Amino acid sequence: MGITQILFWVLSILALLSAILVVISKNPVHSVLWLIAVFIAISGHYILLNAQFLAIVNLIVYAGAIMVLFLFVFMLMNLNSDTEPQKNKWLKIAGVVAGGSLLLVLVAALKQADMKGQLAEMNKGNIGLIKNLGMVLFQDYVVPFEISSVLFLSAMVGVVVIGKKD
Amino acid sequence: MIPVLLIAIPLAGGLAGFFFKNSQSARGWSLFVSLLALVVSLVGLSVGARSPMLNADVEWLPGLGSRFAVGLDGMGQILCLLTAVSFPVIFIATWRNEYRKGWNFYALMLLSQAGLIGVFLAMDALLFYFFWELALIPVYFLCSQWGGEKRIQATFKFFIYTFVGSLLMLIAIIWLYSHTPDHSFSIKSFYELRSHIGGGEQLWLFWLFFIAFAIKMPIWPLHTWQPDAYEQSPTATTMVLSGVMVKMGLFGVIRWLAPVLPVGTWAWGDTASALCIIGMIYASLVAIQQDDLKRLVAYSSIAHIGLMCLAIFATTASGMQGVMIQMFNHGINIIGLWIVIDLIERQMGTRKISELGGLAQKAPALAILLVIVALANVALPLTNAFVGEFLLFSGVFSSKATQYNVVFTVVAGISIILSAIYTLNMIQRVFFGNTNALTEKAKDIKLNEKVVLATIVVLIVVIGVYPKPMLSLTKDTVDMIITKMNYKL
Amino acid sequence: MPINYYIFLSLALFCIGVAGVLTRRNAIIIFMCIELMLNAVNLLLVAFSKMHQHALAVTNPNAGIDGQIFVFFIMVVAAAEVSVGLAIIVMMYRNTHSIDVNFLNRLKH
Amino acid sequence: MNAIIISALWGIIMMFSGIVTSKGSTIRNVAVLGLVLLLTGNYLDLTGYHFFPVDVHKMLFFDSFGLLANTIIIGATLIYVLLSGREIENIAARMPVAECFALIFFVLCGISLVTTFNTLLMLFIGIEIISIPLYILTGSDKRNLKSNEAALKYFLMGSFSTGLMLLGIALLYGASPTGTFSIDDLGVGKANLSALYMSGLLLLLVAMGFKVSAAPFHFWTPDVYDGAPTVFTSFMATIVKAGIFIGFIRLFDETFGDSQARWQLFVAIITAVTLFIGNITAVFQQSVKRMLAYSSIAQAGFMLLGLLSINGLAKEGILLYAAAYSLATIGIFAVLIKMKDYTFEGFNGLAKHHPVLAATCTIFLLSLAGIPLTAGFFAKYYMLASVIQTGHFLWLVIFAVLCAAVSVYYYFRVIQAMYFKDGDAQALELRPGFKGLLVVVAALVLLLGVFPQVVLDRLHGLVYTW
Amino acid sequence: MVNLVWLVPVLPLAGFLINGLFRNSLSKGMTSVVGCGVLLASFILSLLIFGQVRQEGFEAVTVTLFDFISVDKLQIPFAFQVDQLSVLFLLIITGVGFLIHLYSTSYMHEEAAPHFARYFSYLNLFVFSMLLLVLGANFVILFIGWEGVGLCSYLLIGYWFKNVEYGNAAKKAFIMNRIGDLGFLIAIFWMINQFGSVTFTEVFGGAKGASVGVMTGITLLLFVGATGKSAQIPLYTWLPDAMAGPTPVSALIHAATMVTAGIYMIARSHVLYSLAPVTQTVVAVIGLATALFAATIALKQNDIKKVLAYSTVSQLGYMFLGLGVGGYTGAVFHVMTHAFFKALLFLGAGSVIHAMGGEQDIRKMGGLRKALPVTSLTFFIGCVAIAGIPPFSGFFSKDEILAAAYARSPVYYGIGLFTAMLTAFYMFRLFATTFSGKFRGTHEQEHHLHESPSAMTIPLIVLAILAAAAGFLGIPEALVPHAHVLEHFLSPVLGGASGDEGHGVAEISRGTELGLMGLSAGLALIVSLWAWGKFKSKPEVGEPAGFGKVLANKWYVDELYRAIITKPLNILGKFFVWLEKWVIDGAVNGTGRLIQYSARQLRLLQSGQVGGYVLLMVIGILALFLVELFVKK
Repeated sequence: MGITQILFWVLSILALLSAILVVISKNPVHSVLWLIAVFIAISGHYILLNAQFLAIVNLIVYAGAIMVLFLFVFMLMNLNSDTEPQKNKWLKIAGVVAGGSLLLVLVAALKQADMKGQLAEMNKGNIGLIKNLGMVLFQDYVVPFEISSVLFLSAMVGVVVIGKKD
Repeated sequence: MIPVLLIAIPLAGGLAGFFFKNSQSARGWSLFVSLLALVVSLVGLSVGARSPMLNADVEWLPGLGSRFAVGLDGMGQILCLLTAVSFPVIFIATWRNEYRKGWNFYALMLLSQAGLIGVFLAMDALLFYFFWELALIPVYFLCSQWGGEKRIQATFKFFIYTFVGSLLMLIAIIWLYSHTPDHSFSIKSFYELRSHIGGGEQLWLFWLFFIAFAIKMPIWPLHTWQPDAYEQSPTATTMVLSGVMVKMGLFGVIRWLAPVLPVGTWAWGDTASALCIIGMIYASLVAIQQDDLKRLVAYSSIAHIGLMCLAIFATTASGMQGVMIQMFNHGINIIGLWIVIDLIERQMGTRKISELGGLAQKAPALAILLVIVALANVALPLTNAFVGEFLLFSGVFSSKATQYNVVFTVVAGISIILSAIYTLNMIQRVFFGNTNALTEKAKDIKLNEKVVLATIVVLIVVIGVYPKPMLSLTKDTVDMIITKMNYKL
Repeated sequence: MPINYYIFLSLALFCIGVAGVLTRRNAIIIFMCIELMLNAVNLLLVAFSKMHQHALAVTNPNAGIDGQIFVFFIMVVAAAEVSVGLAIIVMMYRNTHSIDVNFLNRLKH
Repeated sequence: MNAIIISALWGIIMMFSGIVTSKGSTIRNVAVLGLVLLLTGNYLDLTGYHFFPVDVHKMLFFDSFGLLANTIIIGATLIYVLLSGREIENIAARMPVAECFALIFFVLCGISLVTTFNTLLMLFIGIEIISIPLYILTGSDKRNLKSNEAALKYFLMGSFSTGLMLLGIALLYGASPTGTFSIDDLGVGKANLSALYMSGLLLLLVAMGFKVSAAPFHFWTPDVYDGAPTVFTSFMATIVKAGIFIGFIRLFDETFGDSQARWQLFVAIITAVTLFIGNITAVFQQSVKRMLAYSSIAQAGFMLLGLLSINGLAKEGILLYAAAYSLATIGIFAVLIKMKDYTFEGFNGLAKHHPVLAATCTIFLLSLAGIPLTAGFFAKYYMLASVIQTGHFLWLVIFAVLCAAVSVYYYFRVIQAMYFKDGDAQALELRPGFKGLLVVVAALVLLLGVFPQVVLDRLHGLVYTW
Repeated sequence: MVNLVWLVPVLPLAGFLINGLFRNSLSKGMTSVVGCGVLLASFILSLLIFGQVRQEGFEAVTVTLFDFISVDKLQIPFAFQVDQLSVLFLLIITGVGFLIHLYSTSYMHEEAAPHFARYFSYLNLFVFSMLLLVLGANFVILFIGWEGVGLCSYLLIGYWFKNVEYGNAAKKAFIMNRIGDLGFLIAIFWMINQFGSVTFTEVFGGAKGASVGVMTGITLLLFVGATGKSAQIPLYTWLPDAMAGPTPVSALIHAATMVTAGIYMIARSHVLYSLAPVTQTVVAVIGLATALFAATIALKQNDIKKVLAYSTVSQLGYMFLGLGVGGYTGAVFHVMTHAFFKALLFLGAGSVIHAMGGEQDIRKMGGLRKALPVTSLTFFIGCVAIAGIPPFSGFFSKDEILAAAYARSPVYYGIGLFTAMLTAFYMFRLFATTFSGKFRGTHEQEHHLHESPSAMTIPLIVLAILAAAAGFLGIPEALVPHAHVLEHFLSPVLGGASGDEGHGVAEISRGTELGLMGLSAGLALIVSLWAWGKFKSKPEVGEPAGFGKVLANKWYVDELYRAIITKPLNILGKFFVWLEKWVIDGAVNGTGRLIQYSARQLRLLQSGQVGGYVLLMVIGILALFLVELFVKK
């Protein structure tokens, strides 16, 4: 039970707990905060997996930018505490059951694959470093990289179309 | 050459018909076109069976192994003749009917003619299916546009019913196609299939085909669309439906089912025959109960068609000959009946037998002509139908394909008696007895109607007295089919 | 670390996200749950990438890097989606001062 | 590659054209010009002239199948813009036309990615590039609550399905022996990982099924198609759906081709459900627009038959189907947009007032119903034939056929309304050019129905050389 | 000459066409000239042919006109066969036919010209078909004539088509014939199946080879046909109703010619029958039963034509008895004599009705002897003839049959004799009630009474002479050896007196035969006188009671048929109509409705709730994975 294992477990539990809290907490703002917690936990996992670049990006982009955006919108609509009226109980239960059984089924399906000896190696290997990633990204993956600009363009245009005051 | 013309003339004529802008000229045009087609088909009869002019085969869908292959064999000849004769007769007989936007009506009629002739000429399965639908679509529009008050539902039922059938047939066709060694839709490769597909497949393939054809004919219990459709359609269309279109079903069985799937045909022969028999008795008894002339004729038609179908499954030369000639006879006879009914309806404004009576006093000529046609309908000797039904029955009786041949003959024979009952009832209650307020003001028939009815009567008698030419026309086809139907080969 | 742990961890996160989508009515929260699902997938990808590296490093030093690149692209897409999604939600809110998906029932049957 | 780059660039051009001018017609002409360019460019690509010699590192693979699909799709888009492009201006006051066209071009870019992708990454990006503009277009009628609602629903469910898709991709990645996303390597999953492989496959099936609105993942379709501005409904229902379908086929052929036996059953189930739900539910619709939404589900069901039996026939067929279906549906929507009232009653007696509209519309409907002499027949024919050729799933074929018979019911309801019912169907002003074009499209449908060879020859050659 | 035989039927056909097509333009005179002329012509022609045929050693000639039906092996030529039998019938048909045509010209004179022409065209058509029937060289041609005469009888019974009753009678006749014809047809198919041919010579040639079972079947089926056409039990009920037609029609069709077609057909195919003893018995029994049954009914009829009709039925029964016991010559002989005297009686009745202005009920007649001398005299001759009082024709023919019957079994003879006495009784009841006593009709009828014009009386006289004298053509061996001209004449066809196949007459000794003759003659005479005496003074005018009522109502047979055949068929038909509407068509429409319903239900899935949609999606995914987990592999 090395330090990494302990960290793994801690982070996993943290992630799961805060994920659950995201779903159940009444106040939207709280869920945002819990989601950030989840992201941080996941970033922790990245670091354990020695994917520092992604860990940082995850913190900056997600926890930083995106979640702030969410918060921002919440503030804008100032629906802070439980303005959300309760969905009817049965649908809630049905949702939970469905989610749970999905997990069950997926796990059942994947248990069959015996992954013995398939290890995700921790804190070594350097593919996660910016240098390597950059090399690959701008050599092999240059086309998708460029293409994704189209994605951004369309998103941009979209926001213009939608947001333009008329 | 000739087959192409036979299809092209009505097709082109029909398309042209849409561009007329008044009914009269469209009517004249369509009559002209149909007469032209008649001439061509007569030429086809005259050139002799071996003539190369009777076949045409051009590239159509090489990728699919389907060619535009059409040909006139004996059966094709006789049915094309029927079609080609029927349409002018119909046009003349309904000359006085007025239709809203008549040009569309006549154009669609010609299109359906093209489709029908195509069905009878197609020597390629996919082409056959094409024309099969092409004949249906115009009729759908004809009926739902110009029909009676419940036309839309009735026609729609008819359409969906037949469409389901033809789709099932399409599956069977594709299936067979995918099993042909040379991946071709040509009838030859289909006829060679017998050696490539086992009896097991034939058993279910048979039904895919037979349901389609049975719906078209129609065979009990798939017949319920027919009376409604006949009742609701404009009479001209009803004539096409009952005179020519029902033959598509019989034709299909003879050309595309029995020779292609001999084992299936043989295995299910008794079942199919039983259905036919039930249908005959059933339809006759129901016909006796009918009060509406159109429905009465509709049911009587079901009975007659049932007999023909029965004879097909008897697999005897005489029976098959009977079917051939009877297809023609039934066509013209029933058209004659419709003409009379149409006259009555236009004059009296009703088809209810109970509301009519004593017409013979007012319209003797009509009465006489009708009586002759009706007698042909009950297959009295020296009328064409006698020759047909005689052959049909003797074919059924001497059938080796079933051990119930005697039973079938006797039970089917009962329907002859029943047909006499309802036919005579109809004659008597419509034409004999005393006139009533309605029929007092009836007038005798006009020239054009006299002409067409006389033509039909002449045909009836001539074929009835001297059927030989007709019989020899289809001899080769019959022999070919019979040999192919021998499943042991 | 056995890969199974990671698989099950991310599946768990993913399904929690799904459950959230199913149970909540607030459009934004639903959207957040979807983001949660995406992150679960990201985690899984990274884990797999490390697994592949572990298995194939001998033949190819860069083995498994594609996974991390993919994660990168997912983040890109997510960002774009968020911008558009929030825009739509805001538009919705402008028209019907509510972002409750249960009120989205003008279109049905 | 030509198509991708040109469409991307032209999208940008469209954006700026909005700044230069605000005249709708000018913008539309620019768009048309762009589409023509795109079409030629793509066609040249097909015949071997590549403008941009880019090394795509096996991220994309430009085979004739994909390029041909592009050609069909771009051609359809051209017809679509010519027929209904003008309507974009009429959606709402001060509609940002240029931006809409830009988005349409971006969607085309995405489609050309999806039709030629060679790694799951490209598929994913392509799908996203298609989806995001569609979310916007759906909601582009900002003041219209239905439009808003449709947009939000579409967005939420779309991103949910994105999540599923990503999970699937991740699992496949885990299963990939070489640790890449290239579909060339994914084919041969190591036996012991087959659980990962299958789960990933299923999730991808679900995600793609969602995009092509296959039941039971179709629920977004009716609402979104109904709520979106009709112009864009037409676009989504035809061009986009066809494009994604090509990707779908490509994915399952290239990636999962050799494990076909494993997944055929699932596809069969989904197909059956789709056919059933699509056709049956369409029967009881009051609005033609919504009926068409369901019919598009039903049609997707038929296309799934091609996915079920991936073989030469299926590939030829799916292209033909895409063409036939897109043409017919674009035509009907073009007519629909002109109608004042979208309900069936709204069509009563159309034949009297606008015979041309009614006639062409009838042809399109017949084609959708798969009546011979129309393109739709051969489309359906190929689908059925491809399945029959596999020799299994005959029950599915018969079921499909029965569903087709049901489809006749709702398609002919429109015909009946137009021809046999009395009423005064109101239509907006019709330019002669519009009518002319409509007739041309109808003629095209008939041509494909009588001599499908004109395209089939090419298909045949190309698909089998592929 | 013989080769011109085709002219014999063609001439009436021509007459039919002329009268039919130009009925609106022809005057009555022209019509009658044409109508009778063609008949006269073909009668003369038949005489000439007869002259040729009667020479010794004449061999049957087959005249083939053209090929009617020829399908692979089966060849059915349109051919005529001329031999003694057919020529005899030719003479009867054309001869009697001509007389009746002549009679009709004045009987039908009240009719308007077109209808007059219609009448004659029908009549000609009938003669044409009848000639086809007797001339046909194979069963199919015979059948054509067979149905043709049926048609004509239908048309002529329903000649006054305004009257619904008549229409029904016509329909009944046609349909009952149809039932018989079905049997005939099946017999033909069987022959085709058995012998591959329907030509008489070939069939009879092959008959020896066939098994008794087959022969019995075929002959029985043929007999079914005969019962229809010749009004035997159980299909006899149409004939009395057929009296609805004009009286000359009854005379020609329903007495002289058509109804004897059955006898002709069986005599023609006696080769087959002789091979099927079972059938022979059946024929004999049916014939006898019919004879007795009809006679009993005739006892209580009051309609002059009905009496004659039932007597016809009964006489036909006689003929069948003759056929059944192998007395073919006797049967044919009786056909001939019956043709004469029954035609005579009907025409006489017609003349009476004519005089009474359409009245047919004998209770309203009486004492017509003074007013109608010729008619009454000829009618009397007819009665005597049919009653079988020597030396009138009926005696000889009937006696030959009785003798043959006795030879087969005394029981036959006994019943036959009893029937003969009944016949004598009701005939003289009829004669007495009609012609003697005092008049019981209304006054204007009494005024109206007058002897018919010569066009009607001449045929009566001619027929009377024939009825009186025709008997001498068949003087039994017992009286004068070798005087049986007819038998001698027919022997090439039917086999000689000491005939080959199961012919019974020769077996009984001359003494018994003479005894039987005396007995029957005596009884007939006594009964006749008794009946005359009984009814000339006090005819029964009241409604019959008790058993008489049953007889007057024809044993309620019509009612019985209605109850066991017509009603059930109707009920079945109604049931089928119901079935059609609610079950078969109901299933079709039901499918449609089911789809509609499921559509309405499925729409509800589209709840509009995103949550619901996603939930359903997830459930879908679950389902797929469950399939993956549990179903596959």
